[in-house]
Amino acid sequence: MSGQALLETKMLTKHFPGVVANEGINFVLEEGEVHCLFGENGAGKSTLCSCLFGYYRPDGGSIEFKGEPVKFRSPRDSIRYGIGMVHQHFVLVDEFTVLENIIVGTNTEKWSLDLEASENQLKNICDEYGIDLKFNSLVRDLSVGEQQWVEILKSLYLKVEILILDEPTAVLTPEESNKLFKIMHKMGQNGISIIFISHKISEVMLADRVSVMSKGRLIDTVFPRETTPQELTNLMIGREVKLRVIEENDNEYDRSYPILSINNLKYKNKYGKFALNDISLNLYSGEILGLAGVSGNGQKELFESLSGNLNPDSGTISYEGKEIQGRSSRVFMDLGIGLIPDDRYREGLVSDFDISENIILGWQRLNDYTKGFFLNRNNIKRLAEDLIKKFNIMTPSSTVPVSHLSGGNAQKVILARELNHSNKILLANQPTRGLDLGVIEYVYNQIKLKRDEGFAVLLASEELEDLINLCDRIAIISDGEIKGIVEAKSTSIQDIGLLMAGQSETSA
Amino acid sequence: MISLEKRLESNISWVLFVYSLACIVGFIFTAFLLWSSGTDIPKAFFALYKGSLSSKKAIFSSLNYATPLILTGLATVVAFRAQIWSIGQEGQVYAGAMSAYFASLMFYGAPLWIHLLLVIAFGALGGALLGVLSAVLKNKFHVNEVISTVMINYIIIFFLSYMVGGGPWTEISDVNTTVYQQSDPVADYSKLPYLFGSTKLHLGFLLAILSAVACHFLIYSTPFGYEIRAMGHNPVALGHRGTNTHKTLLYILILSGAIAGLAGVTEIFGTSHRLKSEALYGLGYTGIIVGMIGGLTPLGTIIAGIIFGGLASGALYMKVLAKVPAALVPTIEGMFLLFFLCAGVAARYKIVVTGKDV
Amino acid sequence: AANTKDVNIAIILCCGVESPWDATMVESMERVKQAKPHGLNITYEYTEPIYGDAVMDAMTLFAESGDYDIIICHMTCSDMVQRINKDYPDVAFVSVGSGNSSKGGNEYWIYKRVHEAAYALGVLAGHMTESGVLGVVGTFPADDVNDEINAYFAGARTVKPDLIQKVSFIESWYDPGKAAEMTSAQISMGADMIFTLASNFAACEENNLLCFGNFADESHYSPSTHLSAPIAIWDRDITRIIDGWFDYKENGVPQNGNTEMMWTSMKDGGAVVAPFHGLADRIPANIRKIFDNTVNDIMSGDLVVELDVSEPKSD
Amino acid sequence: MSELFQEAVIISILAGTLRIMTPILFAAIGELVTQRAGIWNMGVEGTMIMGAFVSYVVATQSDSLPLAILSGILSGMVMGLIIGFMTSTLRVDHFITGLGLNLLVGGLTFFWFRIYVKGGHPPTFTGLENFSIPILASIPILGEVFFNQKPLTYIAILSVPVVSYFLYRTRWGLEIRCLGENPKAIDIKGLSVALRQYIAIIIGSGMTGLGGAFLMLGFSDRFQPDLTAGKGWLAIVAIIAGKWLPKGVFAAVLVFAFLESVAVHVQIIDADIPYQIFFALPYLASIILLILLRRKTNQPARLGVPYFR
Ligand SMILES: Nc1ncnc2c1ncn2[C@@H]1O[C@H](COP(=O)(O)OP(=O)(O)OP(=O)(O)O)[C@@H](O)[C@H]1O
Ligand SMILES: Nc1ncnc2c1ncn2[C@@H]1O[C@H](COP(=O)(O)OP(=O)(O)OP(=O)(O)O)[C@@H](O)[C@H]1O
Ligand SMILES: [Mg+2]
Ligand SMILES: [Mg+2]
Repeated sequence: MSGQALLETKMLTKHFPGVVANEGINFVLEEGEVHCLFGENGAGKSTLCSCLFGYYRPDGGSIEFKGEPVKFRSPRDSIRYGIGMVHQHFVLVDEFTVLENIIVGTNTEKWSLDLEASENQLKNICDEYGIDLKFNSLVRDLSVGEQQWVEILKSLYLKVEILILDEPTAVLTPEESNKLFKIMHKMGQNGISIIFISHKISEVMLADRVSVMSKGRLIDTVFPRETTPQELTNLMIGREVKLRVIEENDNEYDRSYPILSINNLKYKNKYGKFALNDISLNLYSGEILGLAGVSGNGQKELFESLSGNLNPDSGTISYEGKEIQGRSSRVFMDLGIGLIPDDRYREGLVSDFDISENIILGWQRLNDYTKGFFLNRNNIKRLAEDLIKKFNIMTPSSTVPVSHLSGGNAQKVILARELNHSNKILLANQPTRGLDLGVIEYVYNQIKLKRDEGFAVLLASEELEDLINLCDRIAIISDGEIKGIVEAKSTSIQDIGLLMAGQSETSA
Repeated sequence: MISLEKRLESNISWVLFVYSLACIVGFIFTAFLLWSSGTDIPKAFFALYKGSLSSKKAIFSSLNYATPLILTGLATVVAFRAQIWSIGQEGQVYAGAMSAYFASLMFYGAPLWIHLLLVIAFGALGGALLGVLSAVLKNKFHVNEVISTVMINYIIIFFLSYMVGGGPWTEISDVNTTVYQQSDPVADYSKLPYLFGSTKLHLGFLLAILSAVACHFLIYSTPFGYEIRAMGHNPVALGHRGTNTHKTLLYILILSGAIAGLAGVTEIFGTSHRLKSEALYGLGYTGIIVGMIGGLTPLGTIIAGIIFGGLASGALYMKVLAKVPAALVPTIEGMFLLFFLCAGVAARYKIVVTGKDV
Repeated sequence: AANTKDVNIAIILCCGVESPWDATMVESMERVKQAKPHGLNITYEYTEPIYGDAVMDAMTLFAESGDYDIIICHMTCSDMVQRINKDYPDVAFVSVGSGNSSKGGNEYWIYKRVHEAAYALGVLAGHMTESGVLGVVGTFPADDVNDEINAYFAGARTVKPDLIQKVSFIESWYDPGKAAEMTSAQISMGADMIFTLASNFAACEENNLLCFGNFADESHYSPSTHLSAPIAIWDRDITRIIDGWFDYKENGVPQNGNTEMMWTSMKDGGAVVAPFHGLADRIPANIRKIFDNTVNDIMSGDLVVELDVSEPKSD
Repeated sequence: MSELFQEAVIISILAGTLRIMTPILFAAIGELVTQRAGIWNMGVEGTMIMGAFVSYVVATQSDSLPLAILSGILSGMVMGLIIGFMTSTLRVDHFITGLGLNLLVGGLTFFWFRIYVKGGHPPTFTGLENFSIPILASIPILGEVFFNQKPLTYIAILSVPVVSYFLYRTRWGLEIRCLGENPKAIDIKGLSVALRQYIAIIIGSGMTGLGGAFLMLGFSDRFQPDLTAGKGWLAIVAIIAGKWLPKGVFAAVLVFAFLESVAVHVQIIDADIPYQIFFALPYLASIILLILLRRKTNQPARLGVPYFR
């Protein structure tokens, strides 16, 4: 780390319709450093990176490369300056092979494709960093972790000097994350400077320097060793937040009779892989059952079977003793089972509908909401408005399209709907993914509240620490199998990590 | 490179501006076409006016032409609102006409109003059946609805050709009349009664307006309408939260088909009074354009339909009085659609020219 | 001296002046104009193709303008005529062709049959075919299409009783693509002469066979293959209408249009056979002689070609 | 029925199959390239008609078939430009753009045709000649069927391997396929999505225009409004039935063409079946084909989805 400014922004500003994403940002990346961007959702981290990468064009301010003012009209320019970026959401082609994904759009001279040459070049890179990938397997067959490697290789293949990683660890197992940081270290040695974004405080502390962003502004750049996690977080949120979301809990509940019992559930996905491999679980009223594991290991299929959106090949799901597997989602909902899907915009919301319409999604034919043939606008509006109050959703009115809501507020809309219409069971798949601590805290408290009201809650998350704090029991899922069920009171991240890791070679 | 930026707030006057601009450009192009065909442009436009709204009679005639277009337009609205790209309206019009004709023979002798109701009901039924067909093809066999509906269109047209060209409904031929691709005339009392003492405008027009109003309320203020719109925006979420989207799709296509079928009824029993494909040809395809220009809203469709009806009525005058070559109308319609689509973009987005990529 | 000096005629065309049907009508009209029946100055105009219900609007438009004395419309328009003709008693309304009927009065009905000419050509074909297989590419199986196809085969059968007939309909008044495919299909099944009602000679040329056109002399499309064709002549039919109208105008005799189908026989000049042009020498003299005799017999009335309008089928 | 199995008839059916196949194949393979770039172009029918009409006018004016063919291709490309502008630049819904264009072109060509022939007989031209490949053509049956066709037929068949090489073995092909699956992957490389979509649709529409030109020059001697009679739609069906793979599309087109050719011949054999049934046959068959081929397709993930940054 030479202290030499490599890439620098001066008063950089970027607006989106109705949003100020970046405001007067002065950001400095020094040669050879690993620089972390830290900040709540929508603080503008990704936007800043996209500007540095030339994907977005700043509305104001300037960017300097090695002291020279530069204009990035498109990623082409930044790539020419040796800047590469791994985006928050993968930009891969499922139907392409790893190799095709990496080389597409890289050669702009020749007409023909020289696959061999590219492949050899890649082999060298992989050997150097100890990444191993089958170049001819289709990306859709790769695990999420492996896909992340492909993303990184895309940049390395272009011989980058600066690598921007937007929330690279969000989808990685603990040990994959460790591996990634090792690799980042190695890159540093090879003279590659790195910007990475993370919401995980532990990772933030690993950076050489941290820039804290909030609501579109860069508040401060600090050295981790000169500060503490707590300070950093307060700095970001602008108020006290408990990092430990919930203090030790001592929840007692009756385990004699499961409200939902899952037996030997099996499901083969369309690529012939067992997404659910003989899963058995019992869920009791008044408990929070955690489901620990890296996403993509069967959680989605499990939650879909439990909400009537997927018909398992074999096995049973019994609700209070009667089998309901393979019934329609209608049936499950009418039994009082609520669902918070992991992909909130695709499965949980109709973005173009306003809040009140989303509040009745799935219940539009309920008597309370209809008057004869027609929808009962007044009732719906009234309900929407007091749910907006109850869940303090930040919005001017109940008629704002959900697409205009922030991630966190959108998530609150789902929470409000599901908790309002279900009364027995809540299924929550990655409910806090991509949300900042403020919102996370809120969501967890709501879930805990319902648990205390006697709900049975199934909560899947990648945040082991949160699970331990929140849950009564934790089931570890990996590769479509339940690797073990532990009492939250008497376990540790390490134990769970081991149970996952025990399978991680196959699961990652 | 040109990119688009969404406008958060829609500015009414701007929207009006771009759409009227689209109209003006449309008329300029029309004038150019007329000029290219060597017709006297003022004369042509006057003929258009004369034939479309110069007189009570002209207006009735325009509304008469508008009637089936409003109906097929509505059929389009219902389906497209749910992002179901059914272009089977054409075939459904034929099917509606045929089953209505069947009913008019079957229930011959029933009391007038019952007879008419049955004829109309069967018309809707016929269209609906084709709707069911494409719905089943999509739900059960994943056959893309665009393709299935287009193919069914061709098939049904050949079917009618058989029924009235050699088949059982072929007109009886003797010294007083001869076979030619049409049925016997429909019984007088099967004809849709005329309105307002006109000899053109018939009950079908009321039917169309009523259907439009009904569709309006259906789409915006009923649970089914909610499902239609949700289907259009995000079928996955709709399905995940307790709505059987297969059923929804089926009902939508049934409704759409039924409305299109009505267009067949109004044409045969309101206007041509014989079953013949000549009278039905193109109504479905034009309806798609009408629905689109109507902004996929029922009330907008009424307006678009009436405009197109005026065009059709005026076009005849243009042909006769100004010697404008045939087929000008579809050309104009197609042009206006494209310009309106562009206007729609201009209304919803800011167009920003950014640096160039390669 | 008559005080009715002018007659204005409007012709509403179905398919455009380039189509044989409309073209022959317009040609006849021009001839009648030159002939000046009753010393009338005939002025006429024809429209762009108009079909469906628009035809009624067109008729009304002409009628209410008051400038037209005779309004002729093609295809199925008698329904519409019967809705408006009462309102314009001074005008003569004429429907032409199939799918029509007539209630008389100021409504007339012209029908056209060229089956006699077709019969004569059938005889010619019967003599000239070597394979004994004759093909006909038809449009729609309509009454006035069936009649000529059946007559054509009947003529041929007088020569070759065991003749094999091939018929296909292209389900359109005019679709060159389909017509071409149909023609080559028939040729593949042995047909060595094609009578095409769809005026497409591409396939004939490809296999250099002799073909017959229909309704108008289309030899200019394909001088090398178009041997002849039955041709429609409308002069008589048009004059008949003019007479009726003139009698009403001049002598106040109420118009009395035909309620029954009326068609002008070949004998009375309703149809002729197209000249062979450059291909005349392809026909052996003896066959030519037989053919001419057939035509003469028809013209003299010695030979009566009987009418068969049932839908022809292939065997 | 036995009649159908005479040598001459079989030859005629097969030869007819290749003839009928040619224009649909051009359109289908062209449209395949377009769709691989993510554009659900419904304007195939219209593009074909335009190609046919323009080549007709040029053929009758210049008496030069090569010129006519070329102009057919060009007119197709112009249509491609328009569709590209609407779908790629303005991001208008792909279906509607196509449908609107079909309507417009259907009317426009008819309109121009009326102007062009006003009064007189429609001018004619002498169509494409068959070209019999020397030795091969003399092989019994096969020679007649395969080696005595119009040159464009050979080119159409050739276009299958050529296009599939282009799509799978060249950098442009790779990038175009990428657009259909995930255009952002191109965008973040700083490469223009629009440019590549334009290229794809111009190639595609060019081939479709060529198909239209063949329909005109290969089958008849005069233009006729709406002479494509649904062939453009069949091309689209063929792509779906062929699962977006060049070989599959080729196979599907062959099946339709064969059915149509059979339909044409069956009508002429001694059978008391309403002839309309035979006309409906290919359309019926295409639906049945799609039913049989249900499930797994390689439909590009972002087909028909306008790309916004
Ligand atoms: N394409 C866009 N159009 C409109 N608004 C956008 C767009 N992209 C981002 N925004 C808004 O700009 C703000 C900054 O977004 P950005 O993605 O940079 O936040 P972030 O810090 O990356 O949040 P997260 O931690 O959730 O990724 C947010 O309000 C977001 O809603
Ligand atoms: N894509 C978008 N289009 C238009 N406006 C947007 C968009 N995304 C966000 N906004 C606006 O920007 C505001 C800030 O969004 P942002 O995602 O930054 O909220 P946030 O600070 O991340 O809150 P949360 O932590 O709950 O996500 C939103 O309230 C919304 O009104
Ligand atoms: Mg956010
Ligand atoms: Mg981000």
